[in-house]
Amino acid sequence: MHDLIPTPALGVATQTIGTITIAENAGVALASVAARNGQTDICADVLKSILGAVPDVGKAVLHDPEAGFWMAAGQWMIGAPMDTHEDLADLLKAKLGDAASVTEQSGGWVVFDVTGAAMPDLCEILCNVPIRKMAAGDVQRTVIHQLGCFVIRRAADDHIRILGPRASAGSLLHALITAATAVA
Amino acid sequence: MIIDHPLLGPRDSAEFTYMGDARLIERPSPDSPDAAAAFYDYAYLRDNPAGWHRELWFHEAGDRSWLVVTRNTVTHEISKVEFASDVARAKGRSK
Amino acid sequence: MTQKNRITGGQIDRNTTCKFTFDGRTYAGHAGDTLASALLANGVRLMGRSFKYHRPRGPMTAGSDEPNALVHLRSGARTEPNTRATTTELFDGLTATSQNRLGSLSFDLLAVNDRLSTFLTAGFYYKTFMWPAAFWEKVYEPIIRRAAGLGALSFEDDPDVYDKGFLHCDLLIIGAGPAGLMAALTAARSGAEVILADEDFRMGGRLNSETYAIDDAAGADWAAALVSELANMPNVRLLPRTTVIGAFDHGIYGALERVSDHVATPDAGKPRQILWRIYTQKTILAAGAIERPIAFNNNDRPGIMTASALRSYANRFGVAVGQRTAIFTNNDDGHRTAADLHAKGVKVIVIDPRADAPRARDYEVLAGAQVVDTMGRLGLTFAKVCLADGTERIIECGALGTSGGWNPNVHLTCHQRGRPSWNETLAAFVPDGLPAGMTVAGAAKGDMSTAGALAGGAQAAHSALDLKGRMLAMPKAEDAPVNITPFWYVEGASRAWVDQQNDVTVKDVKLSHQEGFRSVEHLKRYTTLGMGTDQGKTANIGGLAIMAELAGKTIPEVGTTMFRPPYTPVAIGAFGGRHRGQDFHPKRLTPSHKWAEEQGAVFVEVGNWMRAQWFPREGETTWRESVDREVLATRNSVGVCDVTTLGKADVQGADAAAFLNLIYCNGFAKLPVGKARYGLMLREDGIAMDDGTAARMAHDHFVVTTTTANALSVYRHMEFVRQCLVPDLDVQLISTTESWAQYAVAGPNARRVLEKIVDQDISNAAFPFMACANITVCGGLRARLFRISFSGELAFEIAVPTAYGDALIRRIMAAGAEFDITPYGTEALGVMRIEKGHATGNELNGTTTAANLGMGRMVSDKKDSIGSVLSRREGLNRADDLRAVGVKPVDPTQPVPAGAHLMISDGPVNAAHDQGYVTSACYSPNLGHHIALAFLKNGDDRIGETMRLVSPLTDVDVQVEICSAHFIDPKGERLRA
Amino acid sequence: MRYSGLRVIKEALSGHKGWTPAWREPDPAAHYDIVIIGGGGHGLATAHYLAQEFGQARVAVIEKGWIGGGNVGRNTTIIRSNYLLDGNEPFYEMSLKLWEGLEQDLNYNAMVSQRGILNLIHSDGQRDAFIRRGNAMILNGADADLLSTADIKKRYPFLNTHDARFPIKGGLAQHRGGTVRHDAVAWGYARSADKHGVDIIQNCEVTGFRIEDGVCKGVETSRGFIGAGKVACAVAGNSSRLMSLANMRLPIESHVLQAFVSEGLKPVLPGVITFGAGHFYCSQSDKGGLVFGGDLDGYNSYAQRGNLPTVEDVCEGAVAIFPMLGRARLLRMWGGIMDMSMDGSPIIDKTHIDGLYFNGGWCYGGFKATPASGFAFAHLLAKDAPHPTAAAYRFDRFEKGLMIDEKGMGNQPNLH
Repeated sequence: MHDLIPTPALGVATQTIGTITIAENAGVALASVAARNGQTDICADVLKSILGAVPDVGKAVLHDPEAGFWMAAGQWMIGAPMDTHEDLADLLKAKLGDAASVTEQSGGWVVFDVTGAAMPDLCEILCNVPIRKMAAGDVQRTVIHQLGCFVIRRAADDHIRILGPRASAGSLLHALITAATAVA
Repeated sequence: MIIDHPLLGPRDSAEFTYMGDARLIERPSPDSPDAAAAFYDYAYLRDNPAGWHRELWFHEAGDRSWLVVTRNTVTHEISKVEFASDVARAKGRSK
Repeated sequence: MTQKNRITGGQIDRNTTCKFTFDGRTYAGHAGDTLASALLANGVRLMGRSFKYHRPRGPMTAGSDEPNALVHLRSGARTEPNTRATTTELFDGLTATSQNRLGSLSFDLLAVNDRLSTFLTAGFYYKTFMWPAAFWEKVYEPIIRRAAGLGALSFEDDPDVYDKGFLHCDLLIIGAGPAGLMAALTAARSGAEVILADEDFRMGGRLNSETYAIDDAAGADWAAALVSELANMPNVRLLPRTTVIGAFDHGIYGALERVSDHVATPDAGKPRQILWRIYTQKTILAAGAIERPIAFNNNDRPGIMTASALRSYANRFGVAVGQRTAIFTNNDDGHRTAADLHAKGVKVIVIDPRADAPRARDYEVLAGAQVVDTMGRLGLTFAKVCLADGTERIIECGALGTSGGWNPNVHLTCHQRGRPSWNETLAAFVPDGLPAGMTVAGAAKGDMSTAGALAGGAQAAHSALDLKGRMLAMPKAEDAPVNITPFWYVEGASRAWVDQQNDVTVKDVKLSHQEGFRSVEHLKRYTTLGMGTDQGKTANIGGLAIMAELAGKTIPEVGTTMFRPPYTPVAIGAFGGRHRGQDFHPKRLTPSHKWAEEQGAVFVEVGNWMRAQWFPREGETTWRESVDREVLATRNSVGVCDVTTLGKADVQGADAAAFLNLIYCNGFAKLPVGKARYGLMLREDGIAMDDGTAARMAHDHFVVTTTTANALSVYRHMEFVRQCLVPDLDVQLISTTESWAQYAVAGPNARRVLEKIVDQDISNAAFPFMACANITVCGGLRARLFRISFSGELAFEIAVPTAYGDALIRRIMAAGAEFDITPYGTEALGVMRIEKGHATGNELNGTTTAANLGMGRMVSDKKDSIGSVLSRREGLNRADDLRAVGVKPVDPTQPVPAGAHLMISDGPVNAAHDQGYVTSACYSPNLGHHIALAFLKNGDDRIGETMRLVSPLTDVDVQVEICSAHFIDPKGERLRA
Repeated sequence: MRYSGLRVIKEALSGHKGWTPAWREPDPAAHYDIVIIGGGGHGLATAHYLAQEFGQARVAVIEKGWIGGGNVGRNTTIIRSNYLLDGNEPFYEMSLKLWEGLEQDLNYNAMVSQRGILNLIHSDGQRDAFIRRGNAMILNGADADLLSTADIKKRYPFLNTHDARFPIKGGLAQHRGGTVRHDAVAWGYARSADKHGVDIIQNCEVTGFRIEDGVCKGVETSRGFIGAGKVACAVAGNSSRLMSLANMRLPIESHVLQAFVSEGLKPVLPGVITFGAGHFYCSQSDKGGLVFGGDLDGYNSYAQRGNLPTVEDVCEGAVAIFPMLGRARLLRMWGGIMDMSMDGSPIIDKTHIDGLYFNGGWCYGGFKATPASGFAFAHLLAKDAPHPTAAAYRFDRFEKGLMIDEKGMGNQPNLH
């Protein structure tokens, strides 16, 4: 077992601004799955066995412990708790074999959980998603302060999860806090 | 502008990157005897119509798909949106 | 100072008094006032000076169409020039000052321009100021520039912040007058998502300025009740103080919400304004109509305004602009103003050019009469009237209301180049050629009566949302028909203002016609008609009408009024939003950033990345000292550099190799697993696009790297090829740039350092030059290792999942301590690659071919690859083509700066004899002198030639020797060691 | 009639009765030696130089709308010759020299104002490239000056030199650059051409070319056939539309470029400033409006209007580099149709059809080129040989691989 200690993108404490809470979530392992030519069905079966269902276009399957969402035609992002699934990509590749191309994504993203009554107001000045129309499990890739992000509407009505590029975690958090302050 | 993505529905064109004439799908064969002339035409000459125009947009901030959008260059009205890969296959670009 | 013109009534809150200052004097007004209404209440009519002649001016309107009453609002860094007093919501502590004056407002030295006006006619400046030529910039123009302009910026940074947001709805309603409110109610009750936006701080539109009733309530009260009903509906979003500024493609509207402009300063962290992008299915434009003035001599004095403005000030704000007031109108609506004012105890007289003007019982109506001139230096005192019988009469008045009829507010209908059409009955342009999804209702459409507006609004919502079922019952309201006889200007008038802000008079329009500037576009551009901050909302039509008369054409034949976004001027800060200062673009930090900060690294912007440029050490005084040390330490022992910023992509699938074979001009089909290869990508036009390495981790898996700068565009290009050119190849792409932390470990001791970290055998035999593999480090952490070298030394690039990047750099430093491992930044990286003759962005500048770079033979003719065909064009393969070469100074103390041009050593120095240029240069601490890479005509055959390197821009002129671009280890023995 | 200060005074004192139309409104004749299609800056300049420099009198300019209604009436009025490549720099420098004598040449004050242009530098690579460019300018006889950040701070104290995301690291200045009153350029050339006998025919739209066995004999128009010895097309923005009437496809796409003007303000900016780390450039007109712009919207368009994302992108650049501009108000936005060519450089050349000549592909550099474009096109029409400074602007350069690509963006027009 190796002895290197991972560091979170920011490692900042949860912040509360008005009714809004912004928490960095460093506990998510991620891997993308892209079906090889003509292998979509096999991928679907495997994903179904893992998640209970295959994430549909623009949707997530909020399954436990693994969850996943649609990225593109024949492509999905799978997530799971880091402490139990750090080798998520290998696990998936083992199940999928030559049916899919699997790529580890854990390092690529910073994850923020944003909750609170004013969450929709915050979204309205952050990104072009129809947040008030979105239901639990809806996912939209969008742009926040010029950063390509995924916005996932979680189970609770006032909860979104934002996946953004890890290298810009600081800028993204800054944008979230500024927006929260403006709508608080 | 709003581009009605075949899978994702209406999305702001700001999420896309534009490339131009969808004829760029029809890359000539490098083996044909007139390849030089064909590639010159392919790379440089454009119909550039004032009216309906089939053009390539890349959903950079979306699903990373290339789309063929049929758009009126005078009114900006959009009448059709297709996956470029489907168009390419229809043009016989399967391997 | 008492509010001497304050009268009873109106929708101001008399219990809340707001103190404010104008030009240093303190006044009192009430909540619900505008700056203009409060000043008028205090008897202040003079509020500004005109653009060109510096004529004394007061408000002409009570709204956003105001051309005259422009002031500096607030002070210091928060100064807002050109702010309309007529729309500025009064707040306690407001400060305003007058603008565009030299001296005081009442004694403006530049008013001399008015005396000279006969010389300063339209376009006079095109005809003079030409001699002597040099005088233009030095003498004439500075004077003109100082006199021109209106308000002034503070020359301090804007201290406020702005937000930009997105709203989505089924129906956007623009304007909360009778039509808009009725449309909103209809839509809201149907359950649709509705946004109702109005530029005013009080919704209700004209209803707030009128006296007539709706059902049994006063119009204003009816509106207030309806607004509060809408406010309580969950599917309705009311946006007061919000101006819809533009109608853009496909139902996207821009709207500016003034969140904090009605308070002294915004709360901490709160925006001053928000720019909303509203995405809507359908839109109803209910923006009302704008009353237009009549042109007569000296029709611009303070106290002269549109009749409807007088009505607004009296009915809504409780202000009588003048105790004695004259109304000059060509239509019945003007008489309504007279009646309202009379009812409020103002002494009124009506001048109506129509012989059959309606009579009134309680006040005088002069039918068939016209106002021919006015008097009063800083404000109206008398009006001269020509009666029906031709005799003249002087009328004393402090206010004069003019009504030339009403123009439907078509502004937003023109934003997608719709052209309004002429309506004879209204003698006005009405909407035509609407943006898709937009319908127009109420006065904006030409339904001028209240009843018409109410019904029209409801009907518009009904059809916009395609509602079934019955329409709402309409309340009772006045339904007077429009009765107007077009009357634009008084015969013989010359100094009669058409565009008051830009000082365009009837005389100027006539001159424009006389000199052949007869189309509406020529008229506008030659006279500047309608080019002011009000975009000619009250002026354009008058200019058109006069031109039509002169040209013997109809108004539509001369042209139509065209408007462009924004509807009213918008603070540039609002469009900029938060993208200011450090937040202009997001920052991208490398995995070793925190560690590098601890080392005191100096960082540099590389695109959005922040990269360590060098790592200064105690006692080093110049950057060169640090960089030289980093280079020498790396070449002599070992150095480490964060190269995470290089673009990375996973290319997987059964056809991955075939795909790369198409992408790169050199071959990849036969690259064995476990090997990496340098690859050069061409654009389809045969020019080099990018370079990097592709490492084959498995038969169906490559890791591709790109330059930092081109990561995005190369990925896009690869997706284009994959989806558009070879849609059925089995290949999948995904960017992994940020997923892996990657470090270059370079130098003779690089292997010794990594052997302490990598779990596998990396001896030269087991892991030779250009090897690659999935490995583990530190006892089992998954990692990737590449034996590639940018520095020219024995080097590896090692990658781990980003979360371990910080730990790995610390571990590498610890492992390297015994070899005095040295972190190096982008500068040392640059020096070493120049010493080695590697190309980067300065060489791959979008105009260079593989041949220019000395890689011509890499372009395989045995296979198809992007760009190969067009790379063979004659122009890209000339005998004297540029070739990459090395350059060193003959005198080793001399620099060989980048950007300098190469000349034949004894030849003339000019463009005709230009032989090439230096792309990259540095000081080489290994060679002890400056070196450079250059592109030189026919360079391959000129090695050893002495040339002249000149940079006249920076006063450089040195003798140099052309040499190989590989200054260090040309045979490449070090990197294979 | 000759314009002068004296004349203005004389007319003023006599009630401005004596001013005559700036140009006649003639009906088209049956035949001209040369018919120029397009009453914009380039077409009118071509007519002026044909008549004045090359002694061609039987010339007509036909315009489908009103003269000066195209890009010459909707640009950001900047003039400069800060180009890099041999194919361009001598041409634009000739243009700048012609600007410098324009008023005296035309007896019309177009307010050519050489208050300088400054390109800001934000990185070392950018500095290297600008030094190479500045040297190329000087080697071609133009002026260039490398400014330090301190110099810039002194000239423009309100630029963001304190907390810029991309710090200003210097700038390349051309002090002879500046601005011109754009409408006046069209009017001045028109008035002068008219004085030399050129017929300027407005509201006359070309509906086709009459081409008989490979030779162009004239143009069909909304006002009938007009015969011509030579037909010269100068309709930038609509080049593809027009040339398609001759069955030609061009290496050109039409794109919308938006421009913006602020409310009138007291003097802020003496010259032109270009932000090097975003899409924003700005100058201030004599009327006081800040005239600014940025990048193309990026998609093919003939609509002469753009959309919000580009407006925002430009204004973000504005407040990033000029923090005080936040409180200045944007008054008006508009769009022009740009002939975006495949290498970012123009074409002034004969076509494969005898008697049919073409001038276009100006991208958004057309305004500053107006005098040289007119002069070089007139030279080509009169002498049937390209002007030396425009010799590289050939149709066949793409086929031959002789592109003139200042930006190095290749065959993607919206990136130039």
